[in-house]
Amino acid sequence: MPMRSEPVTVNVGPQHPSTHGVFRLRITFDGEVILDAEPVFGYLHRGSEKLAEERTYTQVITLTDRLDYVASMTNNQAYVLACEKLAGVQPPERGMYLRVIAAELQRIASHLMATGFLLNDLGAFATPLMYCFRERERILDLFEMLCGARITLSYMRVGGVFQDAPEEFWPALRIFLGEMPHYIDEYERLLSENEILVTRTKGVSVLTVDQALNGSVTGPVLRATGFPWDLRKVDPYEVYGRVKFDVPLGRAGDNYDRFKIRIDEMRQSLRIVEQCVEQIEPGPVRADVPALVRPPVGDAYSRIEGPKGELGFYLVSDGSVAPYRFKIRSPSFINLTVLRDMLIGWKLADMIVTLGSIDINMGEVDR
Amino acid sequence: MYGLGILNGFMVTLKNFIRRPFTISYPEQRAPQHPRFRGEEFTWYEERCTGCASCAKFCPLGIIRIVTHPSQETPAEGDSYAIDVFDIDIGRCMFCGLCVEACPYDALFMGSGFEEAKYRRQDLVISVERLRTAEKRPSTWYRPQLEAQNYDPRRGEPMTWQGAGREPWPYHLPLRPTTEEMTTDREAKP
Amino acid sequence: MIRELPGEELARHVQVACPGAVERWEGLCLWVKPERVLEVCQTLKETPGMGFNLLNAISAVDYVEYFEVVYHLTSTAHLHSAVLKAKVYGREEPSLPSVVGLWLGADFQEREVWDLMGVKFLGHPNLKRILLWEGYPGHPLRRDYLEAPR
Amino acid sequence: MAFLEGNALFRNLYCLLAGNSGNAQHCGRDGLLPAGWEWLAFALVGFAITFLLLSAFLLLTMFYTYLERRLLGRFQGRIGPNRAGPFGLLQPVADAIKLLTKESIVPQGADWLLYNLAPLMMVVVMFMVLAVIPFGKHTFIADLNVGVLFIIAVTSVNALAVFMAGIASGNRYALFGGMRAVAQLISYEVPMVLSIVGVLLLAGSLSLVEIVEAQVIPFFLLQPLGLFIFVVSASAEMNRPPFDQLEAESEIVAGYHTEYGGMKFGLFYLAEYAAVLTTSGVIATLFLDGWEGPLLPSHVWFLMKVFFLAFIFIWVRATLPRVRIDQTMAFAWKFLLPLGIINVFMTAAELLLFGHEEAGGQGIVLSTADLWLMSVVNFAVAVVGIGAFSRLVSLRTPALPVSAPKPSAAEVV
Repeated sequence: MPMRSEPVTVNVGPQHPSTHGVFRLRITFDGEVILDAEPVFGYLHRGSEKLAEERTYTQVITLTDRLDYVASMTNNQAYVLACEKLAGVQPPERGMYLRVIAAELQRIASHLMATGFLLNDLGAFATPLMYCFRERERILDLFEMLCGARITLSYMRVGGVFQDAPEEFWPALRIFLGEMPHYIDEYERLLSENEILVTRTKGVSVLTVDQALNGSVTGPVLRATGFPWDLRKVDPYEVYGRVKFDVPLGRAGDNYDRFKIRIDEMRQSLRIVEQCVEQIEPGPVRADVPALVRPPVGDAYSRIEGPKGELGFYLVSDGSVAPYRFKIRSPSFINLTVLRDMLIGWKLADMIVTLGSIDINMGEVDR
Repeated sequence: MYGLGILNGFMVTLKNFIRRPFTISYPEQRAPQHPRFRGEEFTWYEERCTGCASCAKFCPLGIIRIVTHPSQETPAEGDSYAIDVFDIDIGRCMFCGLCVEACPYDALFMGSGFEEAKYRRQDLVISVERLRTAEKRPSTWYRPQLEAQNYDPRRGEPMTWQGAGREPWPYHLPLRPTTEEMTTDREAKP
Repeated sequence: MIRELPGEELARHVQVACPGAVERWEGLCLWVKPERVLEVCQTLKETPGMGFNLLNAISAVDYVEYFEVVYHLTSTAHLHSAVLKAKVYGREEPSLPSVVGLWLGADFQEREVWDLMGVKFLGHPNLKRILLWEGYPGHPLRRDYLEAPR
Repeated sequence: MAFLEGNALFRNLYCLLAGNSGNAQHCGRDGLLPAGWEWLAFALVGFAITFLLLSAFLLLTMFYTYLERRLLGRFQGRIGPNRAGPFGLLQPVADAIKLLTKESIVPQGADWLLYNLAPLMMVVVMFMVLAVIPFGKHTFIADLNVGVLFIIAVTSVNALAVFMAGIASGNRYALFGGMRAVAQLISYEVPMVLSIVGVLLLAGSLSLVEIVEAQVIPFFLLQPLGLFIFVVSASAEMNRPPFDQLEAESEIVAGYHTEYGGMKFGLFYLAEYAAVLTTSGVIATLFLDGWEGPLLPSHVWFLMKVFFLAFIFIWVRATLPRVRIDQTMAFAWKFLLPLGIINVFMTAAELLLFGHEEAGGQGIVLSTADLWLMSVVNFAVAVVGIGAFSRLVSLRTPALPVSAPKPSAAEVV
C-alpha cells in the first residue's frame, strides 16, 4: 500500500537558533529534503538609507557602523572612501595605512565569527565558537585602543581616521600578530581534517562560477568557486597596491571550500597587517577636511572588498551637508540571491550549514 | 589514516581543557580597560563650556538638549552663556563621540564607566546637575592632551578643568558666582 | 586596476547594436531610454570587448520629477566598469524592463528598488516587497514619502 | 528469595526486621517483626533500598549536570557555572527551583495525555535500568538472571517516549525530532545488541553480576571492537553528540522537547543526563570489570569508572560536530552493523579455538594466556576493521534531484 505523504512547509526563523539573526526562510520539506526555499527579510529593517538623507556626511558614519555590526571597520572604510571620491579628498598616507590595518583586523574578526558560527551550525556545541571568540576579543581589545569602542567603532572620518593610534597599540598589535597564526593552526587542527566535518560539508551545496557571477555573488563565496576576484587585487584601493598577499581560492565551491577559504584569508590578512606595520611612517592621519563636508553636486560609487563580499556605497550629493541619496550595496543581501539554488535537494541540516557558509549578517541584509 | 582528524580535534580540546580559561568573572574581576574607552556617563566641565551647543548640533540622534541664557546683561567677547539645561539622553545615545569631537573648547568628554543600567528609561537622562556634581574622570578619547599626560581615568585622580584643556584659554575662568547665585540674581532682576 | 569606462566609449558600442537607445552621455555615465534598458544591458553583457558579466548594484534615486535607475556593471574579464543610468518619469507607475533574465543578481535588488522606491520592473518573475511587508503604504525612500497620500 | 543471596545491603536490613524466621535461616538472630510478617519486612526493605538508591542516583545526576556544564566550560576555555553556592555546586538546585516554579504550559493543539506522559516515561525508563546495575560488591537492587536483556528491553521504550513527545507537541520541529528519533533509536539498537553479544559469549551469562565476576581480564581488552560499537551506539541511543539528532539545536531548535517548559522539560533534562550515568554504569559493568579494582572499596571503583566514562562523553560532546541524519543512519547500518557481526563471529571462533571444556561442565573456559593472545588478535582486528570499513563505506550522499516549483509570477507584473 503506498503511503500518502505531503510536503511540510516550515518557517525557519525569524526566531531560530541558527539563522544568524532575524532571518526567515520559508522552506517546503519532503521529509528532511528541501523542495523549495524562500528567504524572507525585513525584520531588522531600520531604514538606514532614509535616515542618512537627513544626517551630515560625518554623522552617517555612525549609521554604517550598524550595517554589518561584526565588521564596522570595513563599513566605515567603504563609506569614507565613497565620500572621499565624491568630495575629491585625498587622505594622508598614515591615515590610509591605519585604515588598512584596522580593516584587515576587522576582516579577521569577521571571518572568525563566520567560522565559529558555521561550526556552531554544524553542531560542534560552541567549542570552536568560543575559541574563535577568544581571538576576536583580542582584536576588539586592539580596537578599543584605537578608538575606544569595541563593536560600533566610528573610527574613520572623511579624509583619514579621527585620531592616531596610541603608543601602546603597536606593541599589542605585534604580540597579536605573533600569536594569531598559532591559533589559526589550532582551528585547522581541531576541524579542517575532522572526518565528520569533511563528510558534512564536502560536495554539499555546490555553487558554480557561472551561477555565482550571474547571481552577483562576491567575496569569499565567489572565491570559493575558484574565481579569482578580490577587489583588493583587481582594483587596489588605499595602500593595497603596496602590500603583497595572495588570494586564496577554493576548488569546488562547496561548503567546505567556503569554510576553508576564510581560514586562509585570515592568514593573508595577517600578512597584510604585518607589511603595513613595517611600511607605516609617522605623519598626519587626517586630511584638512571641514567638519561639515560639502561635496560638489554629483554621484560616486565606491566599493571595497568587505569580509562578506563587495561592499559598495553609492552616494548622490546635491551640494548640501547631507547626502541626497545613500545607497548601500550590501554583499550579505545580494549573496543570498543564490541561496535557493544552493539549498534545493539538500537536507535540513545542510540548509543551516549552507546559510552559515554564505556568512550573512542581518544588520546588513535588512539595513 | 582515517580517524586521525578526529583524534587531532580531541587533542586540541584537551589542550584547552588544561589551559586557563580566558573568560573572567565580571564583578569580581575586570578586564583591563583602555583610557580611550568611550564610556557611558559624560564628563562635562562647566568652566570650559561656552554654551555654544556644537555638541547638540553634531549629535546624529539629537539627544543633547541645551538651554542657555546670557550670563551677563551685555555679554562681552569671551563671556560664556550660562547653562540652564544640559540633558543627555543616554538611553538613546550610541556613544559615537561626535559630540566630544565637535566641542571646540574641550568642555565635553566621554566618560569611562559602563555600569549605568537603570530600571526606568527616564532615569537614563543625564541632567545638568548630575553633570556638574559627577566625579570628573574623562576618557582620553579624542583628547590628545590627556593621552600626552598618560591619564588613565580608571586609575588616575579626577581631572580638573585646568588639566583637561588643550590650551590655557584666556576666557575660561572659574565661575566665581555659583549657579544658584546666578539664577537668584536673574530672578531678582525684573 | 579596474578602468571606469567613459560614457562616450560606452555610447559608441551601444549605438551600434541598439540605435536610438542612448539619450546622452557625460563623464563616466551613460543615459539610456528606460524602455530599452534590457536591450542595452544585453548588448553590454554579450558584446565581445565589453562583457559586463557582473552586475554590482541597481540603485534608484528620486529626483522628484523623475527617478533615475542606476546600474553599476563590471566586467571581470576586461577589468572595466560602467555606469548606466535610465531616467524614469512618472510618480504613479514608473516602470522599466527587468534584467533578471540577464543577471540573476538583479532579482533581490530590483525587488528592493520596487519596495523602497516604487519603480516597477516589468518581467520580473516575483516582484514582491522584500524588506517591508505586503500592504505597506507607500514607498519610503521617495523624497515625498511623508507628504504623499498613503 | 534466592536472587537476594549476594545482596549484602538488602540482607542486613531484612535480617534486622524479619530475623531468623520462615525459610531465611541465615540471619542468626531474631528480628524486630514477629514471625509471619516477613512479607512486610521484604516490602519495607525493598522500598527503602530502592528509595535510597534512587535518591543517591538523583543526587549523582544533579552533580553530573553541574560537572558536565563545568567541564564543557573548561573545554571551551570558559569558567562555567560558578555563582550558586561554593564553586557553583548548588547550580543544579537553582535550576531545579527555577524549573519547578515555572508555569506548566500545554500548547494549544497538543495531545494532552501524550504530551504529559512522555517526560514521565523518559524518566521512569532511566530509573528502571538502575534496578539491575551492580553499583558495588553486593550492592544492587536485583540480580536478574536476564539483566542485559532487561536493560536492552527497557531502554527501547525510550524511542517511544521521544516519539510521543514529538508527535504530541503539535510542533513541526518536534515532529522532525520525533521522526528522527524513530529512525535513529531503532537503528542503533541493532549494533548495540550485537556488540553486547560478544561480551555475553565470553561471560556465558546474562546476569550483570556474573558478567563482572567472569571478567578475568577486563572485557574491553578482549572486546575493543565491541566497546567501540557499544559506546558509539549508546551515545546515539541517548542522543549525545555527535549523534544528537533528536534535539539538534542548530537545526530543529530543540527537537522533540521544543514545546516543553517548566518541570516537564526538567524531566527530559534529568532523563538525558541520567542516561549518561546509567550508560556509563552499563559500560563499566560490561567492559571495564564493574566494581572490581585493587585497594579501594568496590563502590569507589565503580563510581570512578562511571565518571571516567562520563568525562569521555563530555569530551566527545565538546569536540565533535554533529553528523547529518542520513549519515547517522548510514553509519549504523553500513558501518557499525557489519563490524558488529564481524565481532560476534570472531569472538565465537576464538572461543571455539582457544576454549576448552572445564571438568565441572560449566561451559567454556579460557586460560589467562589465551585471553591475552585473544586480546592482541582482537585489537588488531578492530584497527583493521575500522580502517577498512571507513575506506569502504562512503557516508556522503548527493543532493536529491528535486524539480522545484518555480516561484509564481507576481500579480503586479
